Amino acid sequence: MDLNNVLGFPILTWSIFLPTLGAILIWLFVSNEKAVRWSALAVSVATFLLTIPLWLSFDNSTAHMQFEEFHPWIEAFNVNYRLGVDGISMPFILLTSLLTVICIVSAWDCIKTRVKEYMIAFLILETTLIGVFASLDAILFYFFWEAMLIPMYLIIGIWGGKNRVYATIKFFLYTLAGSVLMLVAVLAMYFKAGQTFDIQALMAYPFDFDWQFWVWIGFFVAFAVKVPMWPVHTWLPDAHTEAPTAGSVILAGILLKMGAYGFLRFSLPICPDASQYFVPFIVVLSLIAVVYISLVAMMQTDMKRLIAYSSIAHMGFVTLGTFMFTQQAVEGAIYGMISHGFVAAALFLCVGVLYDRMHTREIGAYGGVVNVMPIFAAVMMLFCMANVALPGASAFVAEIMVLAGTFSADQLYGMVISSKWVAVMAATSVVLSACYTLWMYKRVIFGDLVKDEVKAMPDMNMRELGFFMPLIVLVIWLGIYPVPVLDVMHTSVANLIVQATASKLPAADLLAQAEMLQHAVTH
Amino acid sequence: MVPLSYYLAVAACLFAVGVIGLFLNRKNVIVILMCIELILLAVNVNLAAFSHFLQDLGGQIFVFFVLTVAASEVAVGLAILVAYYRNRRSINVDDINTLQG
Amino acid sequence: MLELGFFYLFAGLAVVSALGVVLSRNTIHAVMFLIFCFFNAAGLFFLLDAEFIGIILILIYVGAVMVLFMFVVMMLEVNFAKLREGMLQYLPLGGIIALVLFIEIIAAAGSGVFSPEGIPDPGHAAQQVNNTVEIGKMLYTKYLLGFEIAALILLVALVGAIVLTLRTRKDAKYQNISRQVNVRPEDRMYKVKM
Amino acid sequence: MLNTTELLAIPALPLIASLIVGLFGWALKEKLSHTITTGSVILSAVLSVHVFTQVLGGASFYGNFWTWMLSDTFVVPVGMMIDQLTAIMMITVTVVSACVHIYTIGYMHGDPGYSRFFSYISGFTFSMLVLVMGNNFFTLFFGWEAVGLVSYLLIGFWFNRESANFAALKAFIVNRVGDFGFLVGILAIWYYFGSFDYREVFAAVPAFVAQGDTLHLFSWEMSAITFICLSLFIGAMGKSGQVPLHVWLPDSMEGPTPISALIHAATMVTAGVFMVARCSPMFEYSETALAAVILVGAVTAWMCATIGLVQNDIKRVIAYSTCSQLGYMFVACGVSAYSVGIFHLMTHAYFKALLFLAAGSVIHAVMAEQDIRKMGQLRKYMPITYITMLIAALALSGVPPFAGFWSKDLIIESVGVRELGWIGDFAYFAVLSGVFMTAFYTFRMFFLTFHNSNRVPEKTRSHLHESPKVITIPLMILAVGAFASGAWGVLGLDIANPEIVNGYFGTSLFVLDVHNPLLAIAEEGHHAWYHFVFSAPFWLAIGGIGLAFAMYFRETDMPGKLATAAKPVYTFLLNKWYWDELYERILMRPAQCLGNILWQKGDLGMIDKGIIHGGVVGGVLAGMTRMRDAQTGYVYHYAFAMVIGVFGALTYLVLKG
Repeated sequence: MDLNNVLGFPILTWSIFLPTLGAILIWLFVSNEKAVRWSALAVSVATFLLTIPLWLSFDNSTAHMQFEEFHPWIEAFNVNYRLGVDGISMPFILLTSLLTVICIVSAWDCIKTRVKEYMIAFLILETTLIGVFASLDAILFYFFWEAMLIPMYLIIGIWGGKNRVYATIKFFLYTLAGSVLMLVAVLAMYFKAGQTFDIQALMAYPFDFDWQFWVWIGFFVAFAVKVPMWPVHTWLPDAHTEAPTAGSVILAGILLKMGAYGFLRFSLPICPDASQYFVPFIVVLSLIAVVYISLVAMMQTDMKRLIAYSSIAHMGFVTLGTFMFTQQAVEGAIYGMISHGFVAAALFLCVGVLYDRMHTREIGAYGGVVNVMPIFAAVMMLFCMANVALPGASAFVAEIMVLAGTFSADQLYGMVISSKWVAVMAATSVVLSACYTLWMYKRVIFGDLVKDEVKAMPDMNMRELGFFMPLIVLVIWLGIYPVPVLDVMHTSVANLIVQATASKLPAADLLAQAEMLQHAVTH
Repeated sequence: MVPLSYYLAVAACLFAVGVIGLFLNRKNVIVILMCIELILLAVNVNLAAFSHFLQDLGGQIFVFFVLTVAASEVAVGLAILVAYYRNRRSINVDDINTLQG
Repeated sequence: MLELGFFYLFAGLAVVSALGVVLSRNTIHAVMFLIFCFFNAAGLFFLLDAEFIGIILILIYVGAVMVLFMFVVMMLEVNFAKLREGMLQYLPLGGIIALVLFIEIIAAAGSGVFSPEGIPDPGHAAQQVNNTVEIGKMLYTKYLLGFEIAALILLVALVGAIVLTLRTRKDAKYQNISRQVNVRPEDRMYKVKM
Repeated sequence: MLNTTELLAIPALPLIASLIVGLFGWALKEKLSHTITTGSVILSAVLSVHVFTQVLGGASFYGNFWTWMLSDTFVVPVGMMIDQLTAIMMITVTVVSACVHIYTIGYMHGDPGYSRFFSYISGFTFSMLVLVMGNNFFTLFFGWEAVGLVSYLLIGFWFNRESANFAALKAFIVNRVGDFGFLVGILAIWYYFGSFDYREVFAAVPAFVAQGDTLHLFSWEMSAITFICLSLFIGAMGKSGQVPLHVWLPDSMEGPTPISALIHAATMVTAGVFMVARCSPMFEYSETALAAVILVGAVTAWMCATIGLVQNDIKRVIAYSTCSQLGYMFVACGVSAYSVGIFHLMTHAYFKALLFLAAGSVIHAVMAEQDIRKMGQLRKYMPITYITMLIAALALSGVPPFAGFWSKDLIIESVGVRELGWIGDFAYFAVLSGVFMTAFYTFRMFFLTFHNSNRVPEKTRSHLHESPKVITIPLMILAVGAFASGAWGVLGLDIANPEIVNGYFGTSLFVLDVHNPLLAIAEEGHHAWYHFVFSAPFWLAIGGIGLAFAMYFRETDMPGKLATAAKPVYTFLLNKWYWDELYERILMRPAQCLGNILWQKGDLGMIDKGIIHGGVVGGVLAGMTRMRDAQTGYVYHYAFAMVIGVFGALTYLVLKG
C-alpha cells in the first residue's frame, strides 16, 4: 500500500498515544501532587509540540489524506488501524492538543482532590480526541468516539459540581444512545459495501438512496446529540454547568466539534443524496438553534449555563454551514468550530476564574467585578465581544463566511424558501448573541460594588493571565489573519463539496429526483 | 399388542395430572416436587415407549439420565427445604419470596 | 390379550395413583400413592421390554428417593392441612392448561402418525437379548460422556445436599479429627515432678 | 497619487497610541497618557489636512494592503480609497477628535479611568478613520463595528452607574439591529456583484440594474438593488439614530460629555449618512430605497425636534437635536442631494461638537448637574463658553452667516424642488417645521442656561467659574468651524455645485441628472447673497428664536401655562413619544417572556421533563417496574410461568400444524 506520509514517521500514532504513555508513566512513577501537575503539563506540551509538524509539513494543495499510517488490526473483520488527516481534520488535532495544555494549566490550583487521577483522565481524553480526528477506519473512529466518554464521564462525575451525578448520567446516556445508531449505520455500510470499514472506500461506494437514507439517519442521531442540535441538546447545559472548568473547556472546545466533524467526514461524502434530501430539515433545526436557543440563553441566571446555550447557538451556525454545500459555508463552519473552540473555552475559563473566587456561578451573586478585577474585566470583555462575533475576532470570520455561503447557496434542495432568507434569519444572531452575552457581562462585571464577597476578590494572577494569553492572541490573530488556516482547508473542502454534491445514484434516479425538485420549486 | 398411542395417552394423562397437581398444591413444596416427579415419569414413559417401538435403545438411556437428574433434583430440593424449614419453621411457599430481592 | 390386560391394569392404576398423589389430604398418603404409581410405571416399562429401567425405577426411586421424601415429610412438623388452604384458587387456570395440554398431546398421539400403521409394533425382543447388557454397551460407548456427567451431577447433588443440611450446633460436641490424628503422647500425658 | 505611508499613518497613529495607553495605562502618568494620544491624533489631523489639500489638487488613492479573508470567490481585502468624500470626512473626524482630545485633558482630569478614556477615544478615532478610508464594504463594516464597540465602552464608561450600563447595552443592541441589516446588505452585494470593492461594485451597478434581478419571499417580490439598498439603509438607521432605531442615541448621553460630542454628535452617528452617500451609485437606482430614506429621515427630523422642545436635560436636548439633524442629512441624501447631506454632516460636526463641548463646560462648572432648570445666568461666570455656545446655537438654528444656515438652507431647497408626491410634501413640511422647532429648543436651552434667573443651588454657586484654557481653547477652535465652515464649503470648496462632478466632490458621489435637486435649484435662477431674506427657513428660524426669547429670556410663566394648557401633548413629548415604553412592551418583555417560556416550558418542560424524563425515562421506568412486579419471588409463580410457557409453545406448534 502506498502511504502518503511526508514525515516518514508515525506522527499521528505518536500524537495519539503520547498522552496515554505519559498518563501511564505518571500513574506508575509519580506520586507527589506538584510533580503530577508538572509532568502532566510536560506531556501535554510535548504532545502539542509534536502536532505542530502536522501543520508545518501539511500540503495545502492536495485533498488526499496525509501522514497516513496503516496496520491490520482485526483481520477477520477487515478492521484496520488506519490513520490520516486532511485539511478538515488537521486543524482539530492542533486545537485539541493546544486546548489540553490550557486545560491542564487552568486546573492547576482549582483541582485539589485526586490530582493525579484528574491529570491522567485528561491525558487519556486527549488521546481519544486526537484519535477521533485522525481515524480513517470507521471502527477505529467508533472506538475512539466511545472511549472518549469514559474520561469525560469521570471528569464530570468526580470533579463536578453539586448535581454532577445527574449531569453525568444524562450526558453519558444521551451520547451513548446516539452512538449506538452510529454503530448500526457503520455495520450496515460494512455489509453493504463489501466488508470494509475504510472511510475512503465507503465514500467511494455507490450506496442507493434508501440505503443512504437510513445510514444518514443513524449518523445524524449520533452527531446531532454530540453537536448538539435542538431538540437533543438538553444534556449540554447540565453537563457544562456541573463539569469542572477544564471539563467545560474541553467539552465546548472539542467534544462538540466531533459531531459536526462527523457530518463532514461521514454524512456528506458517504450519503450525499441523503444529505441533500435532509437539507431543509437541518436548516430548520439550525435556525431553531440560532433563534430559540439564543432566547433561552438570554434568560439564564447561571453563567455557565448561559455560555453552554450560546455554544449551542453557535453550533447551529456550524451545522447550517455544513449543509449548505458551498465553499464559504463549509469553510466557515470549520472555522467556526475552531474559533468557537477558543472563544467558548475562554469564556468558560473566565467563569472558572470567578468561580474559584466566589464558588458560585449565579449571575446575580456578582456585580461590579470590574472595580476589583479590572484586568479580568478587560479579558472577559474581549471574549464576550468575540462571542458576539465582532469583526477582528475569529468568530466574525466564521459567522460571515457561513452567512455568505448560505446566502449564495443557490441550490434549493427542496427548500420552500430561498437560501437568502435562511441567511437573513440566521443573521439575527448578530442581534441575539449581543443581547445575551452583553447582558450577562453587564450584570456580572459592571455596576456598583455592593456585595462584600465581590469586594474581596483579587484580580487575576500570573498563571491565570498565562492561560488566557494564548487564547487572546489566537482569537485576535484568527480574526484578522485567518488566511493561513483557511488555506489549509481550501482543497479538502473543495473536494468534500464535489463529493457531497455529486450524486451516487444511477442516472435514471437522478433524473427522477431532478424532476421532483423542479416540481417542488415551481410550486 | 398394545399400540404406541396407548402409551402416549397414559403419559399424557400422567403429565396432565402432574400439571394440575402443580396448581393445586402450590403451597406445599413437597407435593410440588412429587408432581414434578410425575411429569418426569410421563416423559420417561414416552421415552421408553418410543425406544421400544423405534427399536432404539437411546430412549432408555435417556430415561436413565432423566432418572439421574430427577434424583439429584429431589435430593437437593429436599435439602434446601430442610435447610429452609430449619430457619423459618415453615415450608409455606407463600413465605418464600426472597427471590424478589 | 394378556398383555393388553396388564397394560390396562398398570396404566389405570398409575393414573389413579397419580390422582391420589395430587389430591390426597395427607402428604404421607401422597408419597405412598407416588410409590404405587412408580410401581405401576415400572410395570409399563416391563411391557415395553425395558427391564433395566423398570428395575432401576423400583430400586432407586422407590427404594431411595421416595424414602427420602418420606423422611422429610415425617421430619418436618408441618401442618399440612394449612398448606391446602386456597387450594382451588388456581384450579381454573391449572385445569384449563392441563386440559388443553392433555387434549393436544392426545390429539398428537392419536393423529395417526403413531398408529400401528405408522409405527408398526416390532414385537418383543428375543429371550436371549439382555436388556441390561445392551444398555451397558451403549452407556459405556456412545453415551460415555453423558454417563460421566450424570455421575458428576449426582456427586454434586450429594455434596450439595450435605452442605445444605449440615450445621454445627453450639451446644453439641464434635470430634476434631485433625487434632485427634495429630495428637502426640506428650500432649496427653506429662510427668509431674513430685 | 498620495503617499501610502502617510495614509497608513493617519489611522495607525491613533491606533498605536490607543494600544500603548490601553495596555500600559496603569503604568503611565496622566500626563504621559494624554500626551501620547492627543499628540498622535493632532498629528493625524495635520496629516489629514495635508491629504485634504492634496485631494483638492486632484490627488487620489486606491489600493489594497492585506487579504483579510479568502475562500474561493469570497475575497475580503483590506484597502484604502481616498477621494473627495473620504478627505472631507477625514478632516472632520480628525479635527473634531483632536479638539475633543484636548478638551478631555481638562474635562476628565482626576478621573480614575483617565488613561482608559484616552485609549478609547484614540481607538475610536482609528476606527472611524478605517470606516471612512476603506475601499470596500468589509473595511467599512470593520470600522462600523469597531466604532460601535468603542461607543458601547464609552457610554458605559462610568460603569458604576446602572443607567450608564443600561444605556451602553441598549446602544449596542440597537446598533446590532442596524448591523444585522448592514450585514445582509453586504452579503447581498457580494452575492450579486461578486466583490466587496466599492469601485467594482459601483461600476457594475448600471448593468446589474438593467438585468433586473429580483428576490422572492413566497409570493412577495423585490428588486435586488432595492433589497441591497434597504438592507444597507437599515444599518445606517441603526448607526445614525433614525426612527425607529433612534432610542439609543439620547440614552447614550450617559457617557462623558466629550464622547457625546465626538461620537454621538460629530462623527460616529454620521457614519450612516456617509455610508448612504458612499453608496450613492446604488441608491440612485432604487427609487424605493430613496423614498424610504426620505421618509425615515423626515420622520426623525420632525419627531426628534418635537421631543427636543420639552426636554430638561441639557445633553438630551442636544442629543434629540442631533437625531433631528441626522434626519435632515438623510432627507438630503434621499432627495439625491448627497453633496448637501455630506456638507451638512461636516458643518453639523463642528457646531454640534461645539454645542456639546460647551454644554460639557457648563456641566463641569455646575458640578455635573445636567438639568437646565437648575442653571441660569451662567453667562456672567463663563463668558467664553457663553459666546462659543451662542455661535453654535445660531449655527444650529440656521441663522446666516453661521455654518448651519448654508447647509440646512440647501437641504430645504433641495427637498422643495423635487417632485416626490406625498413623501416629498411630508418631508418638506417636516424640514420646514423642524427649522422652527430647532431654533426654539436650541434657544430655550440656551436662555435657560445662560440667561433667565439664576436657579443654581447655593452649594454649587460658589463653585461657578469659567473652565480652564484646555477646555476653552478647543471651544474656540470649533467655534471657528461652526462659524465659517458653511461659507467655506459653499464659497471655498464649491460643495454645492449643481454639476457635482465639477464641484468639490467630483466623481466620489454619483447622482442621476433626473434626480439632482441642485440642478433644479440652479435652473430656478442664481441666488443673490441676500436671497435668504425671502426664504421661509430664515424667518422660521428667526421666529423660533423669537418665541424662545419671549418665553425664556426672562423668567416668565408662559412655559408653565403652556404646559398645563396642552398637558397631553406636553406629557407625550416629555416621554419621548413613549418609544422606550413601546419597545419595552413589544420587544423586551415579550422576548424575555418568550425566552423564559422556551426555556422553562420548551427545554425543561417539554424536552427534559416531557420527552426525556416523562417519555423515555418514565416509560422505561414504568415498564421495568411492571416487569419487576412480575418477579414475585414465589417459586410457584415461576413454575406456573414455565408450565404456561410449555403450554404456549406446544399450542403454537399444534396450531402451526
